[in-house]
Amino acid sequence: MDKKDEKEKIGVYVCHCGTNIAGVINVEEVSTWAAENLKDQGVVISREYKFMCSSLGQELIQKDIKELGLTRVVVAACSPHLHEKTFRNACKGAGLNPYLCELVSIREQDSWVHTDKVAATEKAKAIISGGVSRVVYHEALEPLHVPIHPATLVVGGGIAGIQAALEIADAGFPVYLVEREPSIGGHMAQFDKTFPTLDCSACILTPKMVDAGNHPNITLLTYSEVEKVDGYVGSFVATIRKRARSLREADCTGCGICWEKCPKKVVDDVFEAGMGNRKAIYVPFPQAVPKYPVIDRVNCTYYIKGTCKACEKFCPTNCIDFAQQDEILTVEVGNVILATGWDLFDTRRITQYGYGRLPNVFTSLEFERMSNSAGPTGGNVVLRDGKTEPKVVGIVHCVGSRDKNYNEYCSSICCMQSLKFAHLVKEKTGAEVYNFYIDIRTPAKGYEEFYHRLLEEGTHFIRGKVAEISDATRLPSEEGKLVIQVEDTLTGNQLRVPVDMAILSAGLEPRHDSKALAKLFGISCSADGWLIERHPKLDPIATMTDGIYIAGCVQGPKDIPASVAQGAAAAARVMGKIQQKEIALEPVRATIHEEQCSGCRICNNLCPFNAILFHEDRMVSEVNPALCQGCGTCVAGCPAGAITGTGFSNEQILSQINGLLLLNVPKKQAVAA
Amino acid sequence: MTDTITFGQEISNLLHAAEGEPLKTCIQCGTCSGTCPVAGYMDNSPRQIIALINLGKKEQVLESNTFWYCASCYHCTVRCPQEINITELMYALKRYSIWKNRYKEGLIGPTFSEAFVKMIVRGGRSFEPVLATSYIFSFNTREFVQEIQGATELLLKGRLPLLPARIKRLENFRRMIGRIIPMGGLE
Amino acid sequence: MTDKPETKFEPVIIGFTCNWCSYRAADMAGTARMKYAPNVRLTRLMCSGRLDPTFVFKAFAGGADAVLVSGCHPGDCHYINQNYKAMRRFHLMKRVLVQMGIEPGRLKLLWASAAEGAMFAREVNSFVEEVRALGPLNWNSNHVHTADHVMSVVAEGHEHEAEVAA
Amino acid sequence: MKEFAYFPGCSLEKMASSYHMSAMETTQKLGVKLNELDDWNCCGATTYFYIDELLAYTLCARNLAIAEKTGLDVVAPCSACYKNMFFTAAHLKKDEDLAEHVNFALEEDNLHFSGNVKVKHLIEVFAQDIGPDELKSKVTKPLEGIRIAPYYGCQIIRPQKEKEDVEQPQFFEELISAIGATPINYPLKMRCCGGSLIISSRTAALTMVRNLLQSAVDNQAAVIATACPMCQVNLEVYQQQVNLEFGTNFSVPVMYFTQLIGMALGIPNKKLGIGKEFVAMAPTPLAVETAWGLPRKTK
Amino acid sequence: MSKPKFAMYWAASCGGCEIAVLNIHEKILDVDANFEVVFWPVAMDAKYKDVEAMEDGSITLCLFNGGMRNDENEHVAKLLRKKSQIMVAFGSCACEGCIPGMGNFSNVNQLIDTAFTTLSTDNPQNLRPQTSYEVPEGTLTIPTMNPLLKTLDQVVDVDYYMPGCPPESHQIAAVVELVIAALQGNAQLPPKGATIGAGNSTVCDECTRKRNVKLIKEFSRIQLTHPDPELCLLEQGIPCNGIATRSGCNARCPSVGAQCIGCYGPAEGVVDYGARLISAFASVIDSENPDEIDKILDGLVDPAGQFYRFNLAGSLLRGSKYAKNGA
Repeated sequence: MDKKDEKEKIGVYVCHCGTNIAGVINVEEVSTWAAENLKDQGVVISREYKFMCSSLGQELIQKDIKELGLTRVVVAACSPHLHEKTFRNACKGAGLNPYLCELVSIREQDSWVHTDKVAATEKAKAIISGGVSRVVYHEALEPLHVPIHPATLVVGGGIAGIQAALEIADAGFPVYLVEREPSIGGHMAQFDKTFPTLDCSACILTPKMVDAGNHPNITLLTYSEVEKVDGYVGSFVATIRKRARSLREADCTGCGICWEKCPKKVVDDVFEAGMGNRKAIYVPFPQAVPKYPVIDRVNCTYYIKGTCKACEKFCPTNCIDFAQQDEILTVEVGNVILATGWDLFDTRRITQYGYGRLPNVFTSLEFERMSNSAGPTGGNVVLRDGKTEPKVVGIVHCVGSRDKNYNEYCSSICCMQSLKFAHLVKEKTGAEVYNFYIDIRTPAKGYEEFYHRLLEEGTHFIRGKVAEISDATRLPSEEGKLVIQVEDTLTGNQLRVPVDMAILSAGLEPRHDSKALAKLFGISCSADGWLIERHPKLDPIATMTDGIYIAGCVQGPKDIPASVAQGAAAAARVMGKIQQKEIALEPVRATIHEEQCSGCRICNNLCPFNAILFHEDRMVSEVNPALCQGCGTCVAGCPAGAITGTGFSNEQILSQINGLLLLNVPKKQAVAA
Repeated sequence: MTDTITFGQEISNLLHAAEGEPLKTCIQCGTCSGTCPVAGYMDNSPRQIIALINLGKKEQVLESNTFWYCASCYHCTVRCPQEINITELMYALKRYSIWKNRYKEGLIGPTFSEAFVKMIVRGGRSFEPVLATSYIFSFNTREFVQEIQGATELLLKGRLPLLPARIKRLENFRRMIGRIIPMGGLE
Repeated sequence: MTDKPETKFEPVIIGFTCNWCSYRAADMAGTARMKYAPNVRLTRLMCSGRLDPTFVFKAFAGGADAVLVSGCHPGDCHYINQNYKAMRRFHLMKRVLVQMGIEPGRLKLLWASAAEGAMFAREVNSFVEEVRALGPLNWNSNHVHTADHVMSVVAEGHEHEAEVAA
Repeated sequence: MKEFAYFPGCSLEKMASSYHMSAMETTQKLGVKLNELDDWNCCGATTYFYIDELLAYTLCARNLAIAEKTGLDVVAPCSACYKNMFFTAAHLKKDEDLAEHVNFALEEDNLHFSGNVKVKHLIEVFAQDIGPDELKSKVTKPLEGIRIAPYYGCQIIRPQKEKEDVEQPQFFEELISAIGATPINYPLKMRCCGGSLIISSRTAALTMVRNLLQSAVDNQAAVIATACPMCQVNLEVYQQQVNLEFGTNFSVPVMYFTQLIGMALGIPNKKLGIGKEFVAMAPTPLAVETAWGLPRKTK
Repeated sequence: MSKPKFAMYWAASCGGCEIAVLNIHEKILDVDANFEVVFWPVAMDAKYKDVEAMEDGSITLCLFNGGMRNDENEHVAKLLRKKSQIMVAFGSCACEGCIPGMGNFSNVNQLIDTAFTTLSTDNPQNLRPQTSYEVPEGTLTIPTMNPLLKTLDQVVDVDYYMPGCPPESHQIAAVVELVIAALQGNAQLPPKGATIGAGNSTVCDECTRKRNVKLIKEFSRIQLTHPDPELCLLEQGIPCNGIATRSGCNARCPSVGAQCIGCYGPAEGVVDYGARLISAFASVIDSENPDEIDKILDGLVDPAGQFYRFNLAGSLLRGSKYAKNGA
């Protein structure tokens, strides 16, 4: 690579890291080598020190910057992921632009992974040579500043979304809470009791729903979906379709006469999990927020046949509006929280468990509705005939979870859910209950105690994954029952357990459309379909896209307390952002040089963040720096070489390759190439 | 560079289509045993066999009748949540046991298998009457009588061959087998 | 050929890693003190999508015996799906390298997540061995007669044309 | 006219000759040509895989290589033969090393297998290549009123090949409906008949046969239909021994599905090999009802 | 005052560049009016020794076309460099190797074998040319082939680059005008090392075809399809090099329905022309499945030929600047 005209003054600092580096690499030799051989590159000083990251080490660099007038700094120490910020700040403190400092790793990638001291020392020289060659082409950069809009978009009105919305609204910032269903509440609204304390789910959830519905800072958009998202952290613009409820909300009192009078019954496979009916005009459940019903146009007689209008006839406030159109809203927000929750694993997929074929096999959600006193059976646990109480009930754990044929992951809530079911069955019917489990996982507060309580209650626990549930009876005692076939793995016995009712504790799955959601918001989702967090341990709330956060089961299976905690945490992160009023972004960005751009449009769809805009009038493309995440794919893809990427420019990388191959070193000194 | 190879590795090496050591991923859930139609007759259930292999209990495994009872129905295999091919494992154990010439006494499986293999090597096709001699003498009297009765009836209905079938290019066929195993080993 | 042990060929390999997964896999190998061959020198890019074929060609032209390209697993890219673009370029690059007389075994694509330090170390070791077996890069003596290949394809194309015309 | 290479397998030579006869007759009637493979050898059954895997693959590969020469897909009527050949073809295609070993041996018979043969079970020819609709259109004597238990057995379905339903497949039922009979739903249709355990572990196998017969009878099956010679022998020939062993009184005819299809196509019984059964099937549906009565519980 | 001196030379090239110069029509008279042509082997008789006799720097403008295939080419290049004030690498061969540069896919022996042993050659004694041969009259010599063809700037210092195979006549006319104006003090010459007679962008800049976001499911060869005359060729799967090729030709090929093959070479600042195309073509393949990607790539019959038809001698992998054993 051609050298630049003006020579830079470069300082090289080699860290011992105690013996972490110096134990394998001859640090003194490396330092001297750099001073001698990288002179032509502009190295004017090369030092080694015990701990470069210590305040003394940093002062050493700062002193040289001031006294020797260094224009570039290369530190050879640990991974940039650990101390890049440290050394950049040190340079900044001495008046050197922080981006003119390069940290190269001779610890994680050299001394810690090699044993041959000579080879490791030579490799360290090459790494430093690469860093020096690269740093010559560094540019002084300034972080980008973007203002933050104070409003927040929360997608999903389950417990996680409600919690997040309330926290932010209570802090005084506006929130748009978007929910696909006619009411907020999510899955939690379907439950009867919640483990391990067995509080009534409605009793603890309803007040929060009402708060969210009445909050002056929360704009509730139910029966609505986000269709498009543009913009970037600080100023997103979301396009929301508010589906027609077919009534004027302003006039509706939620009196309920319309759904009483509606002649059309529909099987409710959302809220009632197919266990009960609703009308064509309906609220999903009595405590729904908002209280207004919707007309389900697919099933409404009027929309099918053109006549009926019973609801309109009886409505006391005359609010029914059959001609109502969907509304398209655009809202501007600074941050987004995604809390769209989960879908239940389709138990029909495991044919040997007989769901859908054998009537008395139930899913967990069906059982939730059945045991709910507001549910289709009035809270009675009965067989599919609607009246017979079971005498023996089998609860199958891990249905669709921990199984490579379906989902490999543990759904994490099923053990506790199954224990809860076992308790409820016993309490309501006195039946014998068998739990078939692979492992009992009760890792949170109060959970193990709940398990002990169940053991004391006399529930049977059989360790073995159920092989099949069938109606193939063999013995008189099995007559008319379902036979659960399983190995009791603790004794090695083959068991055939006859039961009246089997409950499949089905796992949680990502929403069927989670991949579309991820695409819509420009974030990543795993192969399973769970959205990917920025860091699995240290940042489970944020995503790789600035300004977009995730909470609750959209990130992975979790229980109510964890969902609430994540909702609140996401809110805290958003509020922190809003308070900053503006944010600084890393200046690693792509830029298109307009005079070189031919408008060929190769780059246009290389950007998953839609940061590249094509101007039809001028026939050139342009990068929006606030949307650009700095991956550099367009830089590599531009056939005209018209795109440059700051921080990782072609010159920097090509020059670093030269350095790594020691092509910048006088020939006789080139080592072990 | 490991000098010693564990029993689990030995068995894994015999699993032709698998990669790595699939048995290590067993979570001992018991689906295989619960599914197995013959598990009730086995002294160790398939799940227990996997546990024993993972523990390195070679003797106990070889003393077990489990794999000789496997009917190759593959029901466990299609249901295993860890996608372990348990049926192939049973095959592997049979092979291992025959190679080591170690199996539980009183089993018909091993002798029957060897007789079958020899028969094919000789003629290229299966011939039931010869085969019968490999096992019928180990039956108890009642079973023996039943088997002979059944065979007689089959013969009367024209369903038993009287002469062994042979393929045409038998010489080529034998040389072909010779390239896999030296003939002396089996003849 | 009599190779003395002390003259064992030590290949120089340039590696390109992405900032989020594969570089962190290398970090992870370090933190866990896993040992691997010192022949690979890494360059960090923000994403494997940044990988410009120029970099690879530059490394070969500058004397590297092999090039390692590493990124997040497909589906796990921190920039959504940019690693797929790297994969596509990798496939085309490989074809061009062969025509340029460079053995395809000198360019390796490795998907590594931040947790796969051990895998990273293992793969580096096996790659170094593979390259060692190939020997030093000396592509001027490896002229491939691409003409033959191309002519045969062209001939095929003409036959096809004839069919279309008929 | 569809054409296949046909690998009958050892059983069909004598023990299951009626399967062979009915297969040839029915396919011919339905416009499918089966060309018996030249000089085929035993597929090795399950037994070979017990002793030497490589040898087992070689045996199957020899047949596959012979089939490959004909350029036709190969059809096996026996489930074990089918499974062995299907997976041999799949493994050899995937594993070059294995293919090299096997082809080295095949050289002795001037053969080479390059992986270009698709292996089908005979019943797949009926279910997929002919199809129930086509079959239905050719039926002249529908078996109306006969309740047939489709018995899938093991190795047609298992192990899983792609992502097909291995627990509740329906194609056998569809074929039975196509010939005008009533397919019955019984829980053990996918369960094992015991296979070669009938020799090596007699009690276990007889119990399995007993359970299967019981399940079919409990669901009022007049006939059990099979697609495998091994299953047929275990379920039919060993019925007497089951009765002796367990004190039961089973007398259920077990027919090859091709025989039943042949009856519906109006092919004379003799050509279908009917008459070699241990338990004869009644000549008319009415007779089925009276001869065995419904339901027929034992014990 | 005598007229400024003009020279033009052809090294490894086809002569098309000379024709392009003559093709500037009446402007050629301006050349004659303003310059004294001292050396132009195609147009007039001249001897090397005449050039050798000239004073260093006495030629004002030298248009040098052709690549450095043998030692004679190099010798003349060095000679003319010494004698010329302005040395222009004229045409694709001098700039980046062009078609003769494709010889760099093979080594010298392979090239000679191809030339002397293929079916179309009548060579029953299997003779090969020798660089020197003794005859009674003395030693006969012919130039020695270079292991790799080099571009002009790999041998001598070049002042300006003028790309194209051949350079477009309207561009040549413009350059001639500019040089004349500069000599008369009416214009300024561009900085040394600049590319002259071409645009700053790529062919797409001058192409009038409609273009959209690109997603390629299949590459096809132009003779096998009927491309839409209005739409970008690359979008239709036709491997058009226009996206990466320097503008200046007025999109001559795409405008008549043929794909750009890249004779104007890389855009400003590009290190390796082929790499740009590899990256761009591959980036817009519409598949995430490795097998499917391979299938799509099968449509590119000869990728290296596609990407390096003109640039091989200037490329990273087959340019003698980089090839270790090349020079």
